[in-house]
Amino acid sequence: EIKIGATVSATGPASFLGDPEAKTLEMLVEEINAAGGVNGEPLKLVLYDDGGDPNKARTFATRLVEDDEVVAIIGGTTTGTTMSIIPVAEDSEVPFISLAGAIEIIDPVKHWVFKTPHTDRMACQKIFENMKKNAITKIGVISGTDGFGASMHKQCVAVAGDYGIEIAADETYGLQDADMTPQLTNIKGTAGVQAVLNAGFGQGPSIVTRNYSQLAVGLPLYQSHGVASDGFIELAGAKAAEGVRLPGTALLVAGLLADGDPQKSVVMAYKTAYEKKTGSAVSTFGGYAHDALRILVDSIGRAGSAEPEAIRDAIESTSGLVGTTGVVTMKADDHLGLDLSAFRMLEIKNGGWTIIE
Amino acid sequence: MMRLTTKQTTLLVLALLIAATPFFFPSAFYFRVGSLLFVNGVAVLGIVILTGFAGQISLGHAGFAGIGAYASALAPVHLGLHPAFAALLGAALSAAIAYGVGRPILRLKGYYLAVASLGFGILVSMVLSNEAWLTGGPDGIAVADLGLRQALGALGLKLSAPEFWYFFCGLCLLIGAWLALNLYDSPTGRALRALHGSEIAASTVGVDVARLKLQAFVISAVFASVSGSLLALQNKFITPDVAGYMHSIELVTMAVLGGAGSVLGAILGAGILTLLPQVLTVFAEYEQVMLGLVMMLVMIFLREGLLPSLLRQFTGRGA
Amino acid sequence: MSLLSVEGLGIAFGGLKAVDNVSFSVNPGEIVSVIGPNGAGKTTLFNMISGVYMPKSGKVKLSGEEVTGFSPHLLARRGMSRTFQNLQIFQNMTVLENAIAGFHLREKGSVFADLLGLPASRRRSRKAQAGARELLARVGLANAAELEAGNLSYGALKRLEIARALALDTKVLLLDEPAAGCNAVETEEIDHLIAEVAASGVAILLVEHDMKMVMRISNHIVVLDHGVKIAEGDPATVARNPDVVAAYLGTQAQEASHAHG
Amino acid sequence: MPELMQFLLSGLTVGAVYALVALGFTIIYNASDVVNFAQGEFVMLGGMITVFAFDAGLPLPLAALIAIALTAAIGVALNKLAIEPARGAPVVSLIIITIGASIFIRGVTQLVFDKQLHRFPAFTGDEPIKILAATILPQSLWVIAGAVVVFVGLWLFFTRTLTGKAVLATSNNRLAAQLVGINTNWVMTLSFALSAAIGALAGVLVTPITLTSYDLGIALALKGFAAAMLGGMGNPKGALVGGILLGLFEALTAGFISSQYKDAVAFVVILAVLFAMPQGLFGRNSVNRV
Amino acid sequence: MLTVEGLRSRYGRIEALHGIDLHIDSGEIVTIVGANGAGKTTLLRCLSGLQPISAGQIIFRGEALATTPAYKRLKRGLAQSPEGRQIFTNLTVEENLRLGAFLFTDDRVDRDMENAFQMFPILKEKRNLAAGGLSGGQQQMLAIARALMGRPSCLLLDEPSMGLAPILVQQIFDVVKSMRDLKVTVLLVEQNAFGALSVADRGYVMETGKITMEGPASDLLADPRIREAYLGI
Ligand SMILES: Nc1ncnc2c1ncn2[C@@H]1O[C@H](COP(=O)(O)OP(=O)(O)OP(=O)(O)O)[C@@H](O)[C@H]1O
Ligand SMILES: Nc1ncnc2c1ncn2[C@@H]1O[C@H](COP(=O)(O)OP(=O)(O)OP(=O)(O)O)[C@@H](O)[C@H]1O
Ligand SMILES: CC(C)C[C@H](N)C(=O)O
Ligand SMILES: [Mg+2]
Ligand SMILES: [Mg+2]
Repeated sequence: EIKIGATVSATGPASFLGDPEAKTLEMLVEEINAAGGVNGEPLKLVLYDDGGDPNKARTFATRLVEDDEVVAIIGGTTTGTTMSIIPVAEDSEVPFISLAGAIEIIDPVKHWVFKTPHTDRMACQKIFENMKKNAITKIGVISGTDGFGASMHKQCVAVAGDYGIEIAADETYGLQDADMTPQLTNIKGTAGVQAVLNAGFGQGPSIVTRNYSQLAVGLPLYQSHGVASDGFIELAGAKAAEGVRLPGTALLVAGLLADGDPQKSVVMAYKTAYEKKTGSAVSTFGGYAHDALRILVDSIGRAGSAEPEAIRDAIESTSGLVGTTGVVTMKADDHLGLDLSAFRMLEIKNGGWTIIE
Repeated sequence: MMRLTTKQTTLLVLALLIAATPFFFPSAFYFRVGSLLFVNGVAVLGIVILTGFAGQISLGHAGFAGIGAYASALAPVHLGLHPAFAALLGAALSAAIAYGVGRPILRLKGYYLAVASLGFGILVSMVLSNEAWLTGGPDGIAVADLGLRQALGALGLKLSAPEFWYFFCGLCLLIGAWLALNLYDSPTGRALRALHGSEIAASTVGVDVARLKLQAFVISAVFASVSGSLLALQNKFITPDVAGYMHSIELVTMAVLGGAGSVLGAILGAGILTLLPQVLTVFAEYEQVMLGLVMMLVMIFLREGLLPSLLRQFTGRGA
Repeated sequence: MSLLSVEGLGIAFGGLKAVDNVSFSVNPGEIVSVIGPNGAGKTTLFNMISGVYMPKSGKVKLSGEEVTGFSPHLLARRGMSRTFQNLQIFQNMTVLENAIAGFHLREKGSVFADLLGLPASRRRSRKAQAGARELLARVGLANAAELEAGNLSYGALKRLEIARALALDTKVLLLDEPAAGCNAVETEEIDHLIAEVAASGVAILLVEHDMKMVMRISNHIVVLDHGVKIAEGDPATVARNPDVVAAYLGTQAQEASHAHG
Repeated sequence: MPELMQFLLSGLTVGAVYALVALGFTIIYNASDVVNFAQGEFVMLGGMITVFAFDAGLPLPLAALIAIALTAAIGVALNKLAIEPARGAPVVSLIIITIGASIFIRGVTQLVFDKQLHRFPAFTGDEPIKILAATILPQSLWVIAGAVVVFVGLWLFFTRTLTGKAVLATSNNRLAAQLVGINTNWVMTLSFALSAAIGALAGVLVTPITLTSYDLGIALALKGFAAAMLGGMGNPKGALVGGILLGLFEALTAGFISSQYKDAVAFVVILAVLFAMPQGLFGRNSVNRV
Repeated sequence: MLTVEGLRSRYGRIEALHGIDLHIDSGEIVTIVGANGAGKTTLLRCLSGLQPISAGQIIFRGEALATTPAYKRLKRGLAQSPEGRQIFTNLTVEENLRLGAFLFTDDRVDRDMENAFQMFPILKEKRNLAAGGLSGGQQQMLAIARALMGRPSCLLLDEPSMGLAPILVQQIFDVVKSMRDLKVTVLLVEQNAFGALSVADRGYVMETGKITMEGPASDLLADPRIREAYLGI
């Protein structure tokens, strides 16, 4: 039996990220065990819910290594929880694959730490690339004050110059705010703004989108990968969401992928299984957990051993592994293993996603 | 007198528990839980003094924990202070801020005080998460190592990190409990409890009510601050959640659950709310349901808080 | 010089002049009673003197020093203490602790000494405790010392308040209906206690509706009605004053007071 | 200044949401001095139950009615099973019970429903209404109207009806209330039912704007609590005015000063108000003679 | 009308009433005198259902009351003006009185209120003010008037004369006397034993939770033990 550990935010403010993550992990472990396990041994998943509290996450991480004696940890739904798990993983020398966005997690590279989602910096780059293509040079930014929003905001500010983009208006909102029209009014009133970028997850972006349409801002609206789920269109309302662009993963547009697309079979398989099992739509976030577990299982298989050190080395040499986010190839100086091409630029048209590249 | 006083008994029980339970720990993880319990206990002792003794409700005490925690994180980096002194600086800063904030808000009573202190706590956590250039923002910031463990190691007392923090925080809790117990039965403690009963009567016997409330507020802020520092130092990483209102409410809940007026009771309360999530994880998605249920049941059946109610059952009178 | 003097004191609530231009003074060792119908303004007068209410007009002087509107704890430091018509007991403390609280000014030291449990702090506490026990014995509550104060009957609480008020180095003592809720015999005990305290040089201001008691122990009586002083003088004079009889005493009570006057 | 108008409309929308939550607090508070920390969960339940009933195919009005009725029933259950058995407990203990209840309700909700965000369509469409170069969504008008109606209802209840007085009497002096023949348990039950129903109604009205999910209650309750304190706890007028003012502070700060610190500014204003008026804007200074 | 048999009651572990037996006939005025802490208030609390009883019986108009909740006892006709007055401080004087008649909605409520105002004119003056602002004696009047608003057939008064000016003490005892004409039974607990025994038909003496003496009021008034212990004569 191989014990792997996970601590995700299945409840609390990031629960709509953590919940599909938890369900995905449980589902996949069941699947893998049904298919004979790894190296002939069954997997045992020890799963904790840290409620989004970094302090709790750290305690559970300690529990996973000290008490449950797992060989690897998946988890850290948010950057905050991830950052507080990292010292535990590093101290006790257990490989750790994070599901959070911020680039700090893997930059600088930490020996025992990996992650699956694109970094927030990559999301900014992807968006700015698209803006550049559309000759947009001056934008307004509105971001959530939560960890994800703040971190992405910081990265976007840092790379905007690379794309010749000026951030002319900069606003924020709280995670649970009910109305963002004042902020959007200010952005709308800023001279020369050609597009608006919203960095955030949760209900905020839906409300931003609705307010955006209410105010008839009329400029292209870019959202982040933090809202990449079908639920977003439903929550924002198809009419308001029309024309919203964002960098997303293949998972979201599984049906639209070209038949030759290497990711097609993987995402379709996951999507079908998840939706059958849980009765709810797949989300990008569950996909992050999917990829993390796949990477881990693949590595344990290649390592032929369940020793943490061996697993870590194997993770670092992951190559060409097809996941929902993209095709992962890790290196000693790249513990993410994805590039911008793994992101797809999506636009909402007629209430559904389309690939615009 | 041959008989131990309540104070001595409480301290003895506490010291024995801290020293003896590690013998029953199946793994190092339990040291971690223990040390968290003690960290929470220290903050809750502050609530005991403020709420249990003086009857003033604060829903913003996590703000002071935040100040202590971030002082420990930032002072070593920006001022070059040793983390230990950074923690002391945090305590001093908390005391100073409590003094400044306490003056206006302690004129308020009951829920009005609660909401004012809540506002203060939210202010602190907002600054911590918005001023990312200094604090690292909502995703937190790394904290330097205290270094005491290594120093002890050099002296021949080798402890693992969880062990070290268990005993170190345990010691801090013991000191905190000693201070709180001293206070309880002292002139100041009596005056605090008196103004809890009737502010007017207290002032007619010469209690400077405003000043005394402020003293209690400052003392309890220092307890919270130290607790925040201990948390930051042992986690080596801290996020603004430490200052969040959920944490404030949690602290008050711990105190009331165990018995806000009783030192040992409140520590017990801290213990329950610290251990419960660990125990309840076995219920997986039922965890929240169980947690809520336990809280309600305790308060329904032990309405004055665990310890005082149990003592009343056994001895026929309160603690 | 009189210990407590009140000059032209007045206050209003809404439109109501609860106390209007009242003056009098109390000397050491003297018992001055304030009587008057319900709502005459006696308690309000006490509240102004003891710093609970800020007077709208007039002055309060303690030993010649003006202390108008000083907060109660400052007055306590100058030797004023009082009891309350509506009991103000520290319900969450024991009877003994309630009495010890009365010694606050004498036992308090630095907070740090208290936090650290320094011997000096404990010594002061012990002294206060001894004093408190003595006082409880004096008001007949020695046996109740360890009880929670909330468990006492009304009359017992009344006496506990008196004990607490006596704890300080009191120079001026304000008693608001100390005998309410006590029967004739208990009232007499309180009588003696008050007389004893006065004899030790304390200036006592007393509000009481028990005319037997008032007539028996007062040196001087001030009569209020609708916030205004309508009469004053020694007990016998006041009791004969027709205005006082009409507004306050009624005929029956007058008889009673004659019987004992 | 078209911005100002937009900020005001935004403030009014958000303020009406807070006001509705704050109004929900008043009844239980008036009956028992307890601030019911599960009030936010009532709001959440109103939204969530409507969502799921609506998704199950029921017409929206019926779904909303069911949600309000069910939530009221849950309020009654909370009183009967948790508050009443703890009769005589200190107010803080009762508050902790309501905190426990809020966690419990959240836990059950995520089990029965899910942890995702939800909404249902606005009652009368999403076509923005133009007011002086600014816009407001029709649903905001529903929320504002709802707040006003609930306010008027509560105000009449507390000033004009004997039952309303009985509620006030119960918190003021429970012992005396029993002596004059008031069934204080029944008053508590009624209060929980009404508070829960008002909370659920709030949830029904605001969900198209704020969205809902199992843990939305905490944030709303917090703001509603702050609003109620600003206005003066227990007074419906205070809840309405406090809520709207809070919303306006936030919107104006976000618009003119800093969106990052809008909550902070709102709290600073509350502190300033309480400094001048320690009982809030309309709170009564309870007279207790000594 | 009211019979109490072997009534015991305790606060936590301490028993305050050790088996009280007493009876009051219809229309009678009965007084209880006793020292501080004798248990008089506790007894009245038991009668009104505010205090649990551990043994014994309370029979009121032929029905056992032991399990009747407090709020229902007024409907049966049992009203109390409690110790410490217990008025609704945050409500106005008029609201206090109106709540005294909580059980009734007929026209008589207004008449009763007028009567109350006639009895205590000061209350009329203050009818729209918060009752908490009243002076001690005024609150006492309000408490008594509120109890009368409940149209009791049996009135329990716990030290009604406390804090009242002498002229009003007379009046209170007159009110008590007038209950006889209204066929209202009265149980009067008083420290003013002289006044109480002067208006009462019968009296009981209570000492530390027990009844130690009983008899016609005039006998008790003349009893030297009583005169010494309670009247101070
Ligand atoms: N805080 C207050 N608010 C409103 N009215 C008040 C207040 N304090 C006193 N009053 C009014 O002032 C008048 C005087 O009250 P006070 O309590 O001084 O009377 P008193 O002489 O002590 O009467 P009693 O003998 O009944 O105790 C009363 O009519 C009372 O209603
Ligand atoms: N809440 C309580 N908790 C515990 N003991 C109590 C409580 N209330 C009263 N007692 C005790 O019960 C006994 C009877 O008290 P009670 O109040 O009935 O006396 P009482 O005859 O009304 O006295 P008083 O004349 O002083 O009002 C006393 O010994 C008292 O200490
Ligand atoms: C959208 C995701 C990349 C968000 C991520 N889990 C975070 O909070 O950091
Ligand atoms: Mg008075
Ligand atoms: Mg009594």
